[in-house]
Amino acid sequence: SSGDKSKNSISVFAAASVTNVMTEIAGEFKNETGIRIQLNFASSGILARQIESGAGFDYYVSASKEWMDYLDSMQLVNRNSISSIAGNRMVAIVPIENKELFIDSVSIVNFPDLFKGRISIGDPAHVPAGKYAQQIMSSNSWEVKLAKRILPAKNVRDALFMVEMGEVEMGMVYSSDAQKSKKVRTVYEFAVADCDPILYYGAGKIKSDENLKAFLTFLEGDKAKLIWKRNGFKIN
Amino acid sequence: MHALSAHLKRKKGNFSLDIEVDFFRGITGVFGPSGAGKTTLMHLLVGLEKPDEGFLQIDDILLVDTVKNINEPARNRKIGYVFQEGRLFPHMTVRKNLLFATKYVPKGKQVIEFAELVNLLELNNLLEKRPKQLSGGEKQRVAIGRALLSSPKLLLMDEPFSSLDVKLRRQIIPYLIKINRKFNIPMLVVSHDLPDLLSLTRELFLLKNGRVLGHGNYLDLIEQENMFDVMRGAGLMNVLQFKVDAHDKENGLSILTNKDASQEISIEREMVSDCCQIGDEINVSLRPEDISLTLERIPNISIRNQLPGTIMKIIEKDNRIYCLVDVGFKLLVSITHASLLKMELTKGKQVWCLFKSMALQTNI
Amino acid sequence: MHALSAHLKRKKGNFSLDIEVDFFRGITGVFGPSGAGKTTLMHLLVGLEKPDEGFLQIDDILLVDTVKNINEPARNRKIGYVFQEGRLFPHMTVRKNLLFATKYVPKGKQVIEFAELVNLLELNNLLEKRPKQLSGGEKQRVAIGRALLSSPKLLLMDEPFSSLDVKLRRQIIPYLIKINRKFNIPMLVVSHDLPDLLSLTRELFLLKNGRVLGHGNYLDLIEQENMFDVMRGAGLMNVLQFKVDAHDKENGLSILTNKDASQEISIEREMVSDCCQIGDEINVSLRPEDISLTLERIPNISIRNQLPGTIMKIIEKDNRIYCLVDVGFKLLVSITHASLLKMELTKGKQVWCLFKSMALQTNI
Amino acid sequence: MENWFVFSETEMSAIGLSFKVALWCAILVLPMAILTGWWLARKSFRGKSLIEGFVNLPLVLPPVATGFVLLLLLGSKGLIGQFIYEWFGIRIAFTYYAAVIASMIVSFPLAVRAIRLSIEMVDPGFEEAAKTLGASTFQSFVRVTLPLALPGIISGFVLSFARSLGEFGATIIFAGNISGETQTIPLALFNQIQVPGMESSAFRLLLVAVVFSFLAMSVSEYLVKKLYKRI
Amino acid sequence: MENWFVFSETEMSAIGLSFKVALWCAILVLPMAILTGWWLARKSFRGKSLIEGFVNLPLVLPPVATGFVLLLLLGSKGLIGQFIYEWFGIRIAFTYYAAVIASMIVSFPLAVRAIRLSIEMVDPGFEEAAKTLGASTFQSFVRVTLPLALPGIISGFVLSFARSLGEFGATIIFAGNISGETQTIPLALFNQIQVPGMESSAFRLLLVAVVFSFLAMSVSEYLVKKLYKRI
Ligand SMILES: Nc1ncnc2c1ncn2[C@@H]1O[C@H](COP(=O)(O)OP(=O)(O)OP(=O)(O)O)[C@@H](O)[C@H]1O
Ligand SMILES: Nc1ncnc2c1ncn2[C@@H]1O[C@H](COP(=O)(O)OP(=O)(O)OP(=O)(O)O)[C@@H](O)[C@H]1O
Ligand code: MOO
Ligand SMILES: [Mg+2]
Ligand SMILES: [Mg+2]
Repeated sequence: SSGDKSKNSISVFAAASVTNVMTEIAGEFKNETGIRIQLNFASSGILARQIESGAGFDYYVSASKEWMDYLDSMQLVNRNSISSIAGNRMVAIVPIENKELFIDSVSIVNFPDLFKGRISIGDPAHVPAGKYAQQIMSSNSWEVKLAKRILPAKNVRDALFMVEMGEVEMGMVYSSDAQKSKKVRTVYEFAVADCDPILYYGAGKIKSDENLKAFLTFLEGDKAKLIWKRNGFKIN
Repeated sequence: MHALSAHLKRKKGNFSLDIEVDFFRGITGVFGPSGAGKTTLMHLLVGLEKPDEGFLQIDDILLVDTVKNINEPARNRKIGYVFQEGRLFPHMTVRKNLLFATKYVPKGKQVIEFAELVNLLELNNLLEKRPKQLSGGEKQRVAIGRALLSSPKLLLMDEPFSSLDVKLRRQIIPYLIKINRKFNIPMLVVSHDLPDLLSLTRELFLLKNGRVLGHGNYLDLIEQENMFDVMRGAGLMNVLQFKVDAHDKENGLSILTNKDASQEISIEREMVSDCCQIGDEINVSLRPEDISLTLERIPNISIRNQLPGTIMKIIEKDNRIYCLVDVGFKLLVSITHASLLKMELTKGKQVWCLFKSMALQTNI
Repeated sequence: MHALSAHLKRKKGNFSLDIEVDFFRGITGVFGPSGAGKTTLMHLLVGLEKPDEGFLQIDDILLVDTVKNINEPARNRKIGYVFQEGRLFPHMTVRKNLLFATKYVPKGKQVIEFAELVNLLELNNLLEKRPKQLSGGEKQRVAIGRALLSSPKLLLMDEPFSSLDVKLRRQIIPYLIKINRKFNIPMLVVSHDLPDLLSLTRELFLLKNGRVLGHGNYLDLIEQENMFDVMRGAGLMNVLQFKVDAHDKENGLSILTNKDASQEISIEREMVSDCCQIGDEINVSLRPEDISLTLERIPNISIRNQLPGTIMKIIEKDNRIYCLVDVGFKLLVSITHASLLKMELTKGKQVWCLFKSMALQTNI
Repeated sequence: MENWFVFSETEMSAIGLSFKVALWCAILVLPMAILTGWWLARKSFRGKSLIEGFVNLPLVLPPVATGFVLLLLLGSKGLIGQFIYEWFGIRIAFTYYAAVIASMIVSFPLAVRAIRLSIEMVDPGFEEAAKTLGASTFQSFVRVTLPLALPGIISGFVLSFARSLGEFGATIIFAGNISGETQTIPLALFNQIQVPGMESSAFRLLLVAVVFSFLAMSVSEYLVKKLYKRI
Repeated sequence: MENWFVFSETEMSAIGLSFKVALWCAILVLPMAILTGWWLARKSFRGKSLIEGFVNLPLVLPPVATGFVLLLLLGSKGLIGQFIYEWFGIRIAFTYYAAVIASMIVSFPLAVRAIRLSIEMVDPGFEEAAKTLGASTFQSFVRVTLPLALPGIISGFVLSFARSLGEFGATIIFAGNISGETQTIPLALFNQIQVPGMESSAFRLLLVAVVFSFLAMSVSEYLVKKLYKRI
């Protein structure tokens, strides 16, 4: 659609959780190259299905490997361009009102007993952050104790919101999100090894062009990396 | 006792109503040309419109007073109202329409019996029908019945007979008179049909352009020029009160005597059939056109009623002459100008009033 | 030529209609008791209901035929219809209601002029009002006007006069007669008021229980026992055709002569004022109760019309006697049984028929 | 998913829940909508369009926003919810009741509008007639206006039911997406759409929603027809 | 975001877009809804409740599902969309038009229901009268029934407008969330909610939606009143 309508713009489909980063990148990119970026934010799955249905895009940012593989299997993205562009960490958060709880690498073992009530995570069925949260639970054998206390949210943002609202006593979200919120307090950052690597993947469309190449170059540049970092993401 | 007294003002567009009334307990006929404000008056009385100014008092209870800011809602006024347009509930059968109000009548206060009413209004075969399935006249009868079954303290009817054939009219009118007498329910009946009204009552309330033109006994009203004019077009009528004296079965006649006069007047019996027994008081109406004047008694004529009297007043309207003749009671007679000249009629002259017993209409 | 011929069958609930008719180009009065099927017949003719069986032909054009599966929609039938309940469009002013149909009348085919109609129906002050702001009688006049302005080939009216006062009735009836004559529009007029109908026409169509009871000239119909019964309750009437012979201005009388008889009959002039000039043909109605019988001519009486004749038939109904007297034309006279006996009236006897010129009603 | 017509347990529970939530929603919304509809139809007062706007808010707001507002009001730390929690120890959010409430709020303006419209179109002359026969405002409303406005009432009921069947945004926020408790058909559908390869399951659920819709319409159509014929 | 009342460019464009989409949606839905409403109100035919069910489908389906169905039908690889693309070279999905279409589909059943209801409540006697005066079915509908059903028509318009303002699910799927082109208020709201700390911006957008809603209600209330008084 938009990609081929106006020559000097590219269309980026990006997972909703990177809204801020991509918006800032788009601004910088325009300043630098004069090329406008049309952003389309939704969940990674919805974006994948839109692409599958013929949506015109130039670059796709997914929060999960599965959806990237899904598109790749249908040859809708350029396999060579697939790369992980940023990482994240999972953290445990509590409402800001909760000033008592502190967790260290020792007490974390009894994590389920450290709080009462429910814990909000992304829905493990389809939200990547939820899947990571579940992996962390199972690798620490908290599953049984927490099974009935999980409140699955339709995305990470909602999981965070539940903690902000005090509807739950605990939440497991991305550190990038937790850092932005003034209503929650991060009480623990989970070990990298507790779950699959938390990575955002990007890929270009099959037929590359000048504009897309410029964008790929910009993404690898320092300016882009700084933006990711500023927003709480990890760059390797 | 006044059944109703009111002074009501109301403006609607370029029409304005300003009426002062006192109604007594009987039946009052409300009469006036199209657009006179008859329906508007009914709405004010029943509580569907609010007067801009004025008061309304029924049975000495103040229902409306714009100064004191009193305005009793319609449902508390206990006024039965037959709408000009019927307004039957379309989702209910005739039976349910009729019985609608009975829920709001306290036990034992129901004055009119359902079965009796259904019989009288010939609604037996219609009870399970819905208003949409009724003919115009059938609807009108149901509307009358519905209002009667609400056991009202006062009954207002707006053109209740307009779609009824003469047979049904003749049947319902005596019934209304009976109800008025038996239960002492005052009634206001709007009609553009003066003969119909007069067969119900002699008490008339004349409206024109939103103002009271006159109010009182019909015979008193027609003596006044301006009211005479209004009523003339609608059909003038003599209404007389008689007592049933005897039945002459062989000839099919009833012998009636007037209270005031000592004259014997024969009246056709057929009309009076069940309703009148010897000693009953009945109302009889007679059109001025149906009375002839002669200077002497005439034998060998099919006109059986011949009453001597004196001309009290001669009213000349266009080419028509009305003579008010005192034959013991007052009779209005209409004759042509030619007859007036030929017979040299003047005020004070002795004449005979001739009318066929056939021309007499009884209304109980 | 038949204006309309039809055979229609229709069942609604426990009511069934089965009617065969031929209407000529004049005005036909449709008469019958409440619930007889008059409105149903109108709906079938106008196309708002479909017959279960039958056909309908107007001006030799087949509009409905259930066998041939023809059913012309209402809008193509060009039949003007005045509904019993008015059905004015509530969202339009009176003017727009009146002019609604004019869009569908081809240019130059508009037979009735707007201004003339508005004048006649006294609608001048109402043109910008909406139906809700009209009184009952006002609504009815607008409905009549709306149907007339659709320039129909046939006009049906269902109780068009029920809320009109006598003055307006007297004004509209001659107008309808004029329209019928001038534009040759046949009309069917439903009414429960026989005198009203008879002042419009002598051609009657009698309905009862969904069946045709009779159809034809009024005087022919009343000679048949069963129809006599139906009409009697509604008010029998003599309707006579006269020619205006001269005006006696001094006495305020018009001298009329009957076509058939050579009798001179004087008739009051007031009623005829503008509408009748010397040489005009007019209809005059006269109630049987208003005619007296004598055995000889009577001098010195206010009854100016005295016609000699022969009793042709004596009809006895309950205690009332009806004599059909040939005075050059047929006159129906009602007398009491007592008079019959006293005057020894029999078929063939010579009598005088007396009636006041006052009792004559003219309808153009 | 071998057999296309065997529903998984999750699916069955979503279907049952959806039906229950929708029915309760419609039943509970109806009386309130009738009252509000009548009020808006028959009374005229200052600030009426303010009330109107307020009633219609859930229609204009994206359901997700409505869900957030509900959470802010009725959550256990919410403006009202905190008191409910303190005094009765009841948590509303993320329960079956929350699903019903979310549906109700979202359906309410639709039901009100249908009912109000039909009440407005009933000739007030009939109510007047009832009053002259001694009925109170309430009685004449119940005995005369309400039956005459029946098509609108049924419409209001069906609209609430249908809207509730399709409700997603407000429910997922306020009631959560808890299988067996608050996961109605739309929520289950959403989950399946988010996962590659679950298309057939999603289609089956869609089909159930469609069948529900057709059934609801048929029944209401039939009722309206039957009741209308009598008028 | 220093000044609470200064809208960012993205916000302004979302507001303008929302208004434009909602207006077009209401304008385009109206004639179709009138036709369908009249058809359902006045005709009775076999399979009527099937049609009814079909018309109401977008009400029962979660909007996200509706969005997918639209994508499957009108996407450039969709059942119908592929032909449109092949023959006319037009892509519908992910454009401004897609946003309008998504809104239309979702509002359609609401508008139809309001209009149908009000047409049903107009006494067919008036249409009959018009026909005896020579008007065709269409003319009597336009000159008599339609003006008498006006409250329902206005209601239908306002409902479409309002529903469109709140439309999220179908739009984000079928039209995408493209700033300046398809990003209406609800979608912009979604973006802001995705990022913690953007609440104030979200609230301002919500407020705009609310004001829109109140305005729409006031105007329609006023229109109905003014037009109704004349009846
Ligand atoms: N809402 C209104 N606005 C303006 N004028 C009105 C309104 N309602 C009634 N009128 C006028 O008031 C006058 C009186 O109306 P009303 O209905 O009381 O007459 P009526 O005496 O009952 O006549 P009818 O015998 O024809 O029924 C009429 O001329 C009518 O046009
Ligand atoms: N839909 C219907 N279902 C059943 N019966 C009906 C239906 N419509 C009319 N009827 C009956 O058919 C009969 C004839 O009705 P119609 O309206 O034709 O009478 P009418 O002669 O016009 O009477 P009126 O002078 O009282 O208006 C009535 O007895 C009425 O109850
Ligand atoms: O970025 Mo996601 O797919 O909304 O968790
Ligand atoms: Mg009136
Ligand atoms: Mg009739």
